[in-house]
Amino acid sequence: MKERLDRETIAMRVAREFQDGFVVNLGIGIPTLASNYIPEGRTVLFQTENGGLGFGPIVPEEEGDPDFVNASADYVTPLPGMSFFHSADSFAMIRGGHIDITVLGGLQVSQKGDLANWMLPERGIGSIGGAMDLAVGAKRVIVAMEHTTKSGGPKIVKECTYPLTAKECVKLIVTDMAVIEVAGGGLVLLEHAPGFSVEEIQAVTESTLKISPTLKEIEL
Amino acid sequence: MKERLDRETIAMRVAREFQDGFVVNLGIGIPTLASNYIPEGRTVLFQTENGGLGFGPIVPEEEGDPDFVNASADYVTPLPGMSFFHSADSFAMIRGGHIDITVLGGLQVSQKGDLANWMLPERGIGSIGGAMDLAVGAKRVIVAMEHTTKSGGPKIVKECTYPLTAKECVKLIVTDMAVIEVAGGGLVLLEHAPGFSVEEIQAVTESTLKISPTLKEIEL
Amino acid sequence: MAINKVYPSFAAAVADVPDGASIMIGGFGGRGGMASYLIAALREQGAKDLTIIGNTLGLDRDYKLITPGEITTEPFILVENKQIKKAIASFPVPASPSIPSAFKLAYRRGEVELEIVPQGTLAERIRAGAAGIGGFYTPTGVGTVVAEGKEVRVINGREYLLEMPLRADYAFVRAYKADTMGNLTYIGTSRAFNPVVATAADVTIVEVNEIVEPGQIDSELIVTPGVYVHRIVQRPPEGRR
Amino acid sequence: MAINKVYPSFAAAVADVPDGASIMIGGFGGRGGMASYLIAALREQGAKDLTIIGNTLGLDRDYKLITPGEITTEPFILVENKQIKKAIASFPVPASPSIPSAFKLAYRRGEVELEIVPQGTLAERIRAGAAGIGGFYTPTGVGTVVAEGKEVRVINGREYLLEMPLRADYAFVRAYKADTMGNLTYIGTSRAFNPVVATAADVTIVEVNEIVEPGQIDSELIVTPGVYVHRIVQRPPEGRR
Repeated sequence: MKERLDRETIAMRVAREFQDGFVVNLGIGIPTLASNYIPEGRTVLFQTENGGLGFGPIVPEEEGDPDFVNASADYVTPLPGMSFFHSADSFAMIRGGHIDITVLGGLQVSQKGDLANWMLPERGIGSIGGAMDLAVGAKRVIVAMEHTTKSGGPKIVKECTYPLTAKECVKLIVTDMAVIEVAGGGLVLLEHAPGFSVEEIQAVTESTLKISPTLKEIEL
Repeated sequence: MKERLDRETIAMRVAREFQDGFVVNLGIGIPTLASNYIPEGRTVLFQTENGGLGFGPIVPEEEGDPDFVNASADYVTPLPGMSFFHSADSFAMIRGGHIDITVLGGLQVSQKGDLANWMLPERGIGSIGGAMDLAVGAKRVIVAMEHTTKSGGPKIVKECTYPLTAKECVKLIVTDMAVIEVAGGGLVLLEHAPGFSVEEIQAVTESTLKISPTLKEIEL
Repeated sequence: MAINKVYPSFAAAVADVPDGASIMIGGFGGRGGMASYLIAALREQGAKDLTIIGNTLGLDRDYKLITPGEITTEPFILVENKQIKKAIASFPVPASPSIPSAFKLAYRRGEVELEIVPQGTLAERIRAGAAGIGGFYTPTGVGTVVAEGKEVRVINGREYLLEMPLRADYAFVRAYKADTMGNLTYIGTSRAFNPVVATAADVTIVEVNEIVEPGQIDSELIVTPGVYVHRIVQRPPEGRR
Repeated sequence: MAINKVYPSFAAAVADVPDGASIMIGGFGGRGGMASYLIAALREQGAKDLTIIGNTLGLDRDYKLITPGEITTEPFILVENKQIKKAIASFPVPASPSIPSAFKLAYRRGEVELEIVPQGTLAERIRAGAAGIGGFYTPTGVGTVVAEGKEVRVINGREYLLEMPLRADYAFVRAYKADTMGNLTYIGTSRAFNPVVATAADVTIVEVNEIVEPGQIDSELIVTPGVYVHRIVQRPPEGRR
């Protein structure tokens, strides 16, 4: 069987990176879904840049309380030990290096780990939100995205052509086809989706992929 | 009768400057005493740089609670509507211009309103505390002090010779002999203590005093 | 005199906003925490050529009708009413291109200016404005469009941008409870920019669910000390979130 | 695994402090809010060549004997024990020259270095260290000894000094209540520098009156989120203030 991973499955793979006790901030889109797949036995504290730490799973739309939301405007579950703070304190936490992992969406990632995720130039206007601060402040930046654009073009590129979010910030890319590490100024293919060959992945990746000696199928 | 004002009387005169609704921060020494003499009918909010706003009169030593103190380590009375904040927020309030009046002690004040109040050079070490931030941040700086040093020398001088707290910050000087305004780059004698002549005050003041056309005896 | 900052109506609280004023808005956008009634009152009041400083000009509820009792009223209603000259914002328009946005349309028509600012830099610039800080160096935005025209400084081997403080003539704040002296509490994630903008304006106007007497709020719960607050208006018991 | 940051003793909590470490101390000095037991434990532990960052090295209780159960134990006990190499402080010595001060004596003997910092600048430098800010401009200290060697910059016609962030290896924090995840509340004016230094150290150690389970502190009362706290020790029911 050969099928691109769906958004939930990408989120599941991302969530495997969350270590016990980690503080994690999730961007809009696929990243947010990762809060539903914390590996068993691990405690993960989710931080949201609108000013919350330690909330639980996303609440269905009809049951939500508008005073308990994440930065994607999803309703979230209050948990014991949850705390709140204002935006200046929230970004002090983010810029100050207290976030272990941030998972962001991506429009383009370069082979050096440059990230572009806030503006398609043809739209003429975009929203930065907390992405630039998270990309610069978090200890580890993971990008979760589809491997290619809607028209099939590469999103993992030699140089980003869209407006940057931050330079040399991305450490891991999780897509619907592959898991790729940014290391030593280049990209290393660590895992492939079931049924996809190295050649098939390389064909839709503008940058040249090094192949990990331990290359394997994505495990969830 | 001709007698220098005592510390309590200086503090009383200072307190007359507090307008209704003012936020006031009081330094160590005579200034702190002013919290006991708020003019009738006025509400004054006392701010203390260790992180409190809206506290009441000083509490006798034996009745105090160490969690309710001002920056001089006097016990204070908690009042309804009192709030607390940490040092960074406290000085954001101070530097940001939210203090209407600060009353500070003084070692020397120059005719331009320069203030030296934190270090006698011969001691080789001193404590700045919040004085530099208050002198720079408060809307109006009042100095309350004895008019002369213990040996009778002038404290109101042409140029400060002691290490400065801040330049050109003092607007009003209240001493045990006089009330003096700093205006137009010089000093204006507004009020004199009972029995003291202009000449007597000038004799212990290094800077030349202009005399206010409305010069009067200090009223309390 | 006892301090009492309570205003009788939203209209009275925003009546003196002049044309050309700068207004900070503390709501994050999308859900709770937006000073909805103050924004609606400002639309009625009609002041023009405003500069809005805040996270957003309107997020994914942008397209809904303004139905009191149902939805958040975000600053896009001022955009629609052609009251905005300029926005200083972090998330000016919805993330999804498929969601209509009054600001996006006005921007494309050239009717509004936009200074886009990373969210953390926006919060820090407002805090700096409140705190008497003349400017600060942040690593956020280095090597991006945000760096254009700004001083870059290397400190301990890392590049930083010099960012300048922001203040405003007015701040519109949504809080949960106020006492008559202006001490404020908030609920949950609805704090967002609210306590930050509350400290950085010449006139801070707050809408709250409940107004109580001083002493009826535990002092340890107060997030915004009353010294920062100038006008308080009580929200109707139900209404816009 | 559930997060639990509780340590069994003050000795265990400070056991790994190495010679040469930098330690921030959150207490204002003179009265409550000082992490007295942690300071006393560090004296027992004996680490040398320490840099202490905090408001004071000891105020007017400096001259009293260290009698558990009676008084605040301030950092001067580390000075007396010759553990301090340098202090970065705002109010290092008592205001009155008639009050003895261990730090003043050590300073005059040339045994300790002192970097004196205005209190607001100290708080802001620590906040900057916690917040990833590379430096900031403050009007405080312009034209004084504090300005020596620092960049002066004119911004909108006013002079400012460039001040740099401060961080430390350890922070000693006095709080009122903690949950096992490290969320903290404080009482009254005992906050002072405590919530500020709590955010700016690699290892933040807290002494509290009471330790409870997560959820037993109202989330709206939490001043220091647990993410900043690494070790928590319960104080004995009575003792040093």
